[in-house]
Amino acid sequence: MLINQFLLLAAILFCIGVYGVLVRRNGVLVLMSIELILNAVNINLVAFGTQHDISGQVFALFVIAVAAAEVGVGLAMVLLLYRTRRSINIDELDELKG
Amino acid sequence: MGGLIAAAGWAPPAMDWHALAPEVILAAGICVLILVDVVLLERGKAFASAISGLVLLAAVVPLLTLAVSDDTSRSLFGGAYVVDRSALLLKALFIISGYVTVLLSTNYVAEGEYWESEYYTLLLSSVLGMSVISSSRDLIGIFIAFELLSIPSYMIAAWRKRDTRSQEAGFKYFLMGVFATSVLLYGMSLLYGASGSTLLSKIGETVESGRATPAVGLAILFVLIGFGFKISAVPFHSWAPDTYEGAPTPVTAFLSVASKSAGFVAILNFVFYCFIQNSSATDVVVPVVFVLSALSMTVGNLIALKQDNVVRMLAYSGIGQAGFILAPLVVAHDRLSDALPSIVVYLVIYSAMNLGAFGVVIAAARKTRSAEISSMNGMLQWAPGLTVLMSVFMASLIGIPPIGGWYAKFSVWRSLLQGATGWSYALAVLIAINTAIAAAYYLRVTKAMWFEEANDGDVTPVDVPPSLRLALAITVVATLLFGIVPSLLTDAAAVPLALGH
Amino acid sequence: MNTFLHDWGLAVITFLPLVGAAVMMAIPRAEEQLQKIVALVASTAALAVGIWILAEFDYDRAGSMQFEINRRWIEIIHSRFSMGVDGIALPLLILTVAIIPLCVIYSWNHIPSPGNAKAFLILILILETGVIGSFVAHDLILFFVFFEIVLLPMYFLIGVWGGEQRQYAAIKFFLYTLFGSALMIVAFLALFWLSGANSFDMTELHNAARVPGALSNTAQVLIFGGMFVGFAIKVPMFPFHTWLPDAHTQAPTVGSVILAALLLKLGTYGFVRIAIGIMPSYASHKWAPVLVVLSTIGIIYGALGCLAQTDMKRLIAFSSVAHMGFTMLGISTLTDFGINAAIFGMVAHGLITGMLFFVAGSMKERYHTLELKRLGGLLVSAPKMGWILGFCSMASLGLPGLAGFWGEFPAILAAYNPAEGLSKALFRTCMVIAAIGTVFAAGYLLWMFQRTSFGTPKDEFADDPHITDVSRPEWIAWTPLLISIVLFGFLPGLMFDVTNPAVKIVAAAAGIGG
Amino acid sequence: MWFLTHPWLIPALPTLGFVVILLLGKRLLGPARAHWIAISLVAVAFVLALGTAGAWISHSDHDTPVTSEVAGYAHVDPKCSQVAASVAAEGEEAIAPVATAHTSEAGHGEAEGEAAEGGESMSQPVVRCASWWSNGDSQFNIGTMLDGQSVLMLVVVTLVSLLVHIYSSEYVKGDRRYTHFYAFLQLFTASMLFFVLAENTLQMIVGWELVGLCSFALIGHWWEEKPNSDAALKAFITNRVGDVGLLVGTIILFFSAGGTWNVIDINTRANTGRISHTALLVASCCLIAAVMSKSGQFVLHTWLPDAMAGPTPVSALIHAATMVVAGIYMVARLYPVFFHGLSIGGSSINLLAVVGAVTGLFGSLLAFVQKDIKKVLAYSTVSQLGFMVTALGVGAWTAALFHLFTHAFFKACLFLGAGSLSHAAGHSFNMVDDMGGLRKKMPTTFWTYVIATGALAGIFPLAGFWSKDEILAGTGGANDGVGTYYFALIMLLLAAFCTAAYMTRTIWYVFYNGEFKGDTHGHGDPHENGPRIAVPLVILATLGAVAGFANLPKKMLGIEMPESLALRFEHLVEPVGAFFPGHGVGFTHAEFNNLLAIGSLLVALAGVGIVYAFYWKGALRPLHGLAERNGMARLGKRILENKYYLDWLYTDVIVGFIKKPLAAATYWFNQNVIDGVVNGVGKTAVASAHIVYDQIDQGVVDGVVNGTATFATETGGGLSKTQSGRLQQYAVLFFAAAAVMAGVLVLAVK
Amino acid sequence: MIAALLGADSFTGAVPTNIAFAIVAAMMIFAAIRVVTTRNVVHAALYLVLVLGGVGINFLLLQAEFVAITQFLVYVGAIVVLFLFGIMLTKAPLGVSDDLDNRKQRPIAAIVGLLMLAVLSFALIKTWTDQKVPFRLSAATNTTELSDSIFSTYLIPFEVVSVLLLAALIGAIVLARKD
Repeated sequence: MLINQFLLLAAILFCIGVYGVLVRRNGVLVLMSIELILNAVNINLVAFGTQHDISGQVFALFVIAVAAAEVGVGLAMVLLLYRTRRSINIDELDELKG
Repeated sequence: MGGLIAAAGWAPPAMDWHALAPEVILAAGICVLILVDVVLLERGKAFASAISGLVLLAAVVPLLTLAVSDDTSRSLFGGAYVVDRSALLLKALFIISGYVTVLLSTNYVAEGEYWESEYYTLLLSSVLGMSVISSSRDLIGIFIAFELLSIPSYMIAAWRKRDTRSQEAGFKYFLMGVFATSVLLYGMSLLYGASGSTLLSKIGETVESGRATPAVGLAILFVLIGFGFKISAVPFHSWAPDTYEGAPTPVTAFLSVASKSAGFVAILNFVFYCFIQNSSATDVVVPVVFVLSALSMTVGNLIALKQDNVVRMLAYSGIGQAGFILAPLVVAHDRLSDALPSIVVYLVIYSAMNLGAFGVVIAAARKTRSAEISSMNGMLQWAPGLTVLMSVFMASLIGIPPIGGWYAKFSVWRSLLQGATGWSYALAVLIAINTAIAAAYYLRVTKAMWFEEANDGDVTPVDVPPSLRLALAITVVATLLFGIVPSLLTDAAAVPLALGH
Repeated sequence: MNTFLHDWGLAVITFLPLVGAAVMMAIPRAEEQLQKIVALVASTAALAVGIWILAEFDYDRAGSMQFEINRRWIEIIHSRFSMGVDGIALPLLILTVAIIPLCVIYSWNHIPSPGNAKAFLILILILETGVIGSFVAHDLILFFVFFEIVLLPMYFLIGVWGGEQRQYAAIKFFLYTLFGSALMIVAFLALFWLSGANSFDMTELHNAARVPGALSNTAQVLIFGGMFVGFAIKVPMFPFHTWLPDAHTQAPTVGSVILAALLLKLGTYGFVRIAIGIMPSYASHKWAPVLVVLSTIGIIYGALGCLAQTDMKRLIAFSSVAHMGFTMLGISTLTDFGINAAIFGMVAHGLITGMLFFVAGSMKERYHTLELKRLGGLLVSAPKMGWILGFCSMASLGLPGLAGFWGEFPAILAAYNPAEGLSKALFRTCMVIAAIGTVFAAGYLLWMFQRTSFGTPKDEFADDPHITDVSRPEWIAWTPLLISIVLFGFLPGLMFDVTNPAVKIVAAAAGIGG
Repeated sequence: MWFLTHPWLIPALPTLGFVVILLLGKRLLGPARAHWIAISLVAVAFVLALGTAGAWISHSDHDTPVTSEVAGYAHVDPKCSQVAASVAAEGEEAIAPVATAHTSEAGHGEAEGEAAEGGESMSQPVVRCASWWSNGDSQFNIGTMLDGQSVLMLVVVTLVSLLVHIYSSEYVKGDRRYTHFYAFLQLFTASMLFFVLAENTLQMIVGWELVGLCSFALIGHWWEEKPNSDAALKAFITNRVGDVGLLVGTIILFFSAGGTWNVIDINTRANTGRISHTALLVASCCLIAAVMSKSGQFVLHTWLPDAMAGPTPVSALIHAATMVVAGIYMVARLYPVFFHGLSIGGSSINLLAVVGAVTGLFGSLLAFVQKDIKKVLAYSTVSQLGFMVTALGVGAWTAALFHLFTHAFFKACLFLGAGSLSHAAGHSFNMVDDMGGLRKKMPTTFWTYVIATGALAGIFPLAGFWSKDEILAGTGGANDGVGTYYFALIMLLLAAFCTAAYMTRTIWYVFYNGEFKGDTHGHGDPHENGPRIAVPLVILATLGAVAGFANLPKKMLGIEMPESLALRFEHLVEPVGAFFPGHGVGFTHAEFNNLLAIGSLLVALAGVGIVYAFYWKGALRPLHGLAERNGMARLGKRILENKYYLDWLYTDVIVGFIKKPLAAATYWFNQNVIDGVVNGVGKTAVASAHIVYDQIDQGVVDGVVNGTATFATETGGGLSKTQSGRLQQYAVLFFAAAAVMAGVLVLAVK
Repeated sequence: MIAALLGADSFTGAVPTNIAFAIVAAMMIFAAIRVVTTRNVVHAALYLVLVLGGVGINFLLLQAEFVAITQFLVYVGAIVVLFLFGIMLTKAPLGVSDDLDNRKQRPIAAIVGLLMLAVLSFALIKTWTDQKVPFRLSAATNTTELSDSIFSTYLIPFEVVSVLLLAALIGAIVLARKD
């Protein structure tokens, strides 16, 4: 197995995630796209970990933890938005500009 | 238990509790805050700000003892966590910024019916993250600390829960932050992949041994972008004005100062402990930093010209200032001994003056309930003290001697000119031009305060609570002192010179 | 006490006004009388120290720095808190400490609208510190710091207490000057490294810049250029002068006086002390033709500008452009003769134009306008003031026997024979043009005098009870200036003898192989 | 000797007066008592001046003639003069002429021989000075230089000034600024004396400018009326134009003479060829510009008639003793500069002579068409100054100063007389409409006026005759002179003719011309003024009559004059020595020429006669009947008719032409072209000032600055539109920037 | 353990694992694309499960068992549930909705995504051209090593992450609760 096949897979996921965050207007879907990106990173880390020491996997674990925290915070914010606006379309957030 | 440990080959890491004392105190403080909240419930709210203030002050104590101890450079966990004097200086910066933020928040949060003790908990957490990041010399440590300082700040930006603007501010900050985190992480993963280590120094060595591959270039770029977001460097700045404007003003102050400094610290860690050692990484760092710096100062200052809201203007000004602070990195490779201190000095002075400016905005808003520049009209009549203070801070931001900002700008300039490369000269010229542009909008504020008549002739004085007074006193003293006797600061900031580079 | 003052006198004189300002800050705004007294005491104390320095100054060693202070300041950039006063700085220092108390006295009943004596006087005192500091600083960074301190108080003085266009004028003043300082500090830094002096001390830089090979010719010219822009804006030289008429016109009277008498001198002082005093002769020689051409243009241009004015104050303001042109003409010759003349010119211009602004301000207060069209017959309404105005106009146009002449004529004289290596043809052409400039000077000043003072008052002011003659604070503030104008007119040696030894050193620095 | 070393007291006294009067002011002095201080101080100064003159005479008439060149510097303080210092050190060597092209005509040795042969005694100017200030390595002194020239002026200035002071105490009595007037009169006198005594050129500049200032203050004395202040401004500014020349000229001299201001130094060095000819030429041309403005020479003279706006005593002072003669004095002072710079010797044309001659003629033509008596006198002054300048230009140094001397008296007399007339006749100076028939009413004024007119016209034996004749002789057109300036001679003769004519015309209008036409504003008939006005008139008229005897020729109409009377003026005033052009460089004195003297006298008489015939013809008409009755009278009538014929010829053809087209054209030229040019220059200056200010300053220079600011703000505004507030656009920016930067980087790093 | 299932013991040729990878990768890419393109929110969540599971399988392929298990537990078990809660609580349209995308953004997003992909792939291919993934031949897991590392070298991050989670928890509660 080439390491590159994992890396490229990760890159593809990363870019799909980027596409996702750019087109999705629903807050939850944006968060999902972010998960794609973060998972791409994790694939990278673990793949590199096979070549080097264990710290790649450690890193991946930390990323998973942080990702969980971020999703939690993100969803909390989405809920907060929903409470006042009854909508979670992020392109409706345009009160602040200029 | 011991056997198990032995069998697993695990040895307890040598702990230097003295070195970790500031963080331990902060963490303990967080626990105390939570406990107080849980035990005392509503009655605890009253103590929250006092406790967090005390915790932060307490955390300064070990900083001082560490500073005077013989062992000025303590390395823990195999070099993953280093407490040296530059780290101490930065920790002090963060903790004191945190303290000033607490002072700024006290009345604001108490009078605004916010979730108080949780607010301070998050604030302290963020400060803890900053404190950790200034010592971390390891990808994972930096990443986690970075997240710790970011995530609570996303939330306190949205702390004015029912205000749609605050929500918007928080959410924008959060999402852009997460994007940045993802890019940062991707870059870190490549860095790890290319070097096989998460320790910055090892990465530096390994990258040096081989030639810079495209992946390494990409990694460096992505790391810089990740932190560039935090320091609101153009083109990764777009969150900053919106968030600053929408977030509760003390939080904005905190973001624009502490959080931004943390971003810089992360960049400094990378650049100085990792990239700087080899010239091929420098080849990547210099153009990227140049572009970020040039764009930031120009775009930030130009847009600031058009702003009518002080906070938003300060946001753009912060973007511009970020450009200034970044600039010495283009000469970091050759002129380490000038570039690093000049950035640190700038950060410290910038923090003092910017916090002070926000302090005045908060104080004035107590009367005007607004942050529009026009709301400050005729402030000389109704708040002469605040007017003078604000003028001092604005003058400092412009860079007029002998108020702190001049020395900051001067030291940056000095290192740029000393670097004597095309990049550095170009930036020096840009800084000169931008200083003049920047002066125009800072002057608008002073103009409103000094030259205009008070709106509706209302000259009732503004009531400034003691905590706010203390915050303003600290910042103005620091701003003036660092300008008049910069050696106070330079002596501390110059220490990295001794680190053997 | 004496020893203390010998060691610290310059620091004391520099920071005394600041102490006064600090005291005033602590006094409530309502205690207006007390504020004024404190301001007066502080500035007079500075004057007293100034007089002490004048008395203790060793005139036999006027060429070297005296009352030196040299303490640690910003170690990391090799900048020290170093001060000293020599024959060049002494007259300007005394001018400064003398003008400010007079301004305070003048302000006694003249706090311009919108009032607030406290802030007004505090700003003036801060200004004084800045100006004094710039004149005595012997370290480039220290100089720069003081040079910049001046900026903000002046900005506020113009912006708060100024005329209708005050905001525009204030900001213009500020931005122009800031831009200049930016280039100036770049030049300082470049000089610092390229010369390898490893110090910002003026003497050391002077020596280091002269080590053969230390500074390439290009570097010299560029560094001088940076300083040039910085100082030329402050002077102001054509074409960097446009901030000046606005600032002057809009500034309150005292502001204009300080601006004309003191602030502009920072620029010319900088040229003498730093640009020419430190830089090697190659740079000075390369730039001298530029200086001479621009200053000559400034002389004519300023005069033409004056003729086109309809506002008295603006006219006086433009005349500063012309007068500073003469000063710069003297400096550009790079001869001891010319530079002496320039320093004399600085002081004389300070006294005379300061006085003109005082009178203009007092007139404005009485007439509420300075439109030349509406004025007239000042000699009828307020004869004493009218004659003072006439006297000052005469002094300003360079009448021999009054101080203005000794700044102007020797400068023209010096231009006939510039330092070795400079184009005689160019300088002589400029000399003739500058001499023609004196005609214009007579033209616009007398024209102004005629329009304001001769004839009979216009109907609207014919029986205006507000138009009173010189009041007591005005007398107190003006008399010393008037006396000095005559005194220096008759005894120019009083100043030339002091400046000469120091100027010789500067001129030697600018000379070929100096 | 005390007088010679302490002449500084003379200007010091009026200066003191100025300060005292100004300090005491109207309140302490009372409204009309300033004149006591002023008059007594000037009187003392006059006495001192007389003392000085006496001392100088005895100093010059020392028993043993000093012939050594070195001796000329004996009384020059070496402190003041570099030349004197080196003479003291090196002797003759220091002042030996450098043989250069322009002195080739008369060689060095020849000059020596001649000087020794002639046994002429050297002048010994007394120079004293004190160090004033120094700058760089240049020393600036202030001091006094006493020689014949300055002694002469001391006397003239103090005398005229004294008389004017006395006269004014009556004339300006009750003026609202009486005190003021006297203060400035004092300063005026002091400045002129300071100028006259100047030991160096810098001091001369100072005095020169101060004189200008005082004239400004005095011309504009009644500044309530705009024409007066306009005139004051015009005077000052026109003078300033000339001052440019003065400044530049003295500066050139300072440097080319080796860094000295001292007059003796400059003169000696110019005279001995140590200053290059070019430098001298340029310097003298510059200085001529100064003379033109100060001494009202053609083209820059226009301020002078306007200056009549001042009180009449001031006009007298300006025109007779101070101010305008400063230019003449300056040229005379620095004569070697002009002599060598313009190559006056042996030449037939030069700038100075041309300027003078043109002015002489044009000025006198202009005087014809004036109605205002003071303007007539003003143009007359212009014309007479032209005589003096011409004299200097043709090398007749002594003649110029002599004319200055005599002119001072009769011109002062005329002005004061005009003032006296106007004082009595309702304060008008319009002689055509507001005067007439005053001969009987004001006899003293009449007689003094007539005498002064005669002197001015050059009628034998009044003062003007002698001095004018000397000038005419000096042109060398009719006999041996320094050069041969035919054109100057012709122009001056014409001018002399006109002078006589217009002065006579004045007399007609003022004193004859039927009955008094003016209005005394209720002061009754015009009557003679009091003694304070009359006495000065008489004194001046007397002097105007006799002053000419000061320089009687050696030989006239075959009569030898006694040595003690002949050429006293020349002997006492003209310097001899290395600091003055001598025979060696072709400087000679024209001898008295009988033919020329008679010729010029005839010219003057012709002028008088023609005008007489022209104006008085109306008075002749009543005699018609007489002529019918009396054969003699009939003969006379026929002669008169013949005269009439001539009259017609002169009136319609010559005078008519002169009076109408030519003079009018000249006046038109004067008012429109020259004044037009002057005004035009002013207007152009103002117009260009507006262009410079409005367009360039406010437009371009300011525009660039403001434009940049606007541009920056607008750019900021444009950029801030990118901050749309839309999160996803931010995200696009974020990732796109990242991608693009990454792309560039990856491609660059390879 | 799972590596053993895949025959890692006798693993010399990469063919089986490669096949597995190919299948999983294809599925992941498809699922990922669906996550960002589907018009049904719930479907998106379910596709996300597929991607996350695929990532877990990839971890297994890379012999990182502990990480893989954590991946399954945390992501599939917790985070996806969180997402579903989020969908429910925000009353997102459960059926097909055209309102999920910002259509105007699509072209630029596609361009950015593809550009990014091109750059990344270029860099990756240039750098790790044909490096192979080394395989441990023993069946022993590296979990011990992992824990050792976490509790020694990465002790501070570990502690910090706990504070982070605590802070996130507190903050999320405050923000999300009604008041």
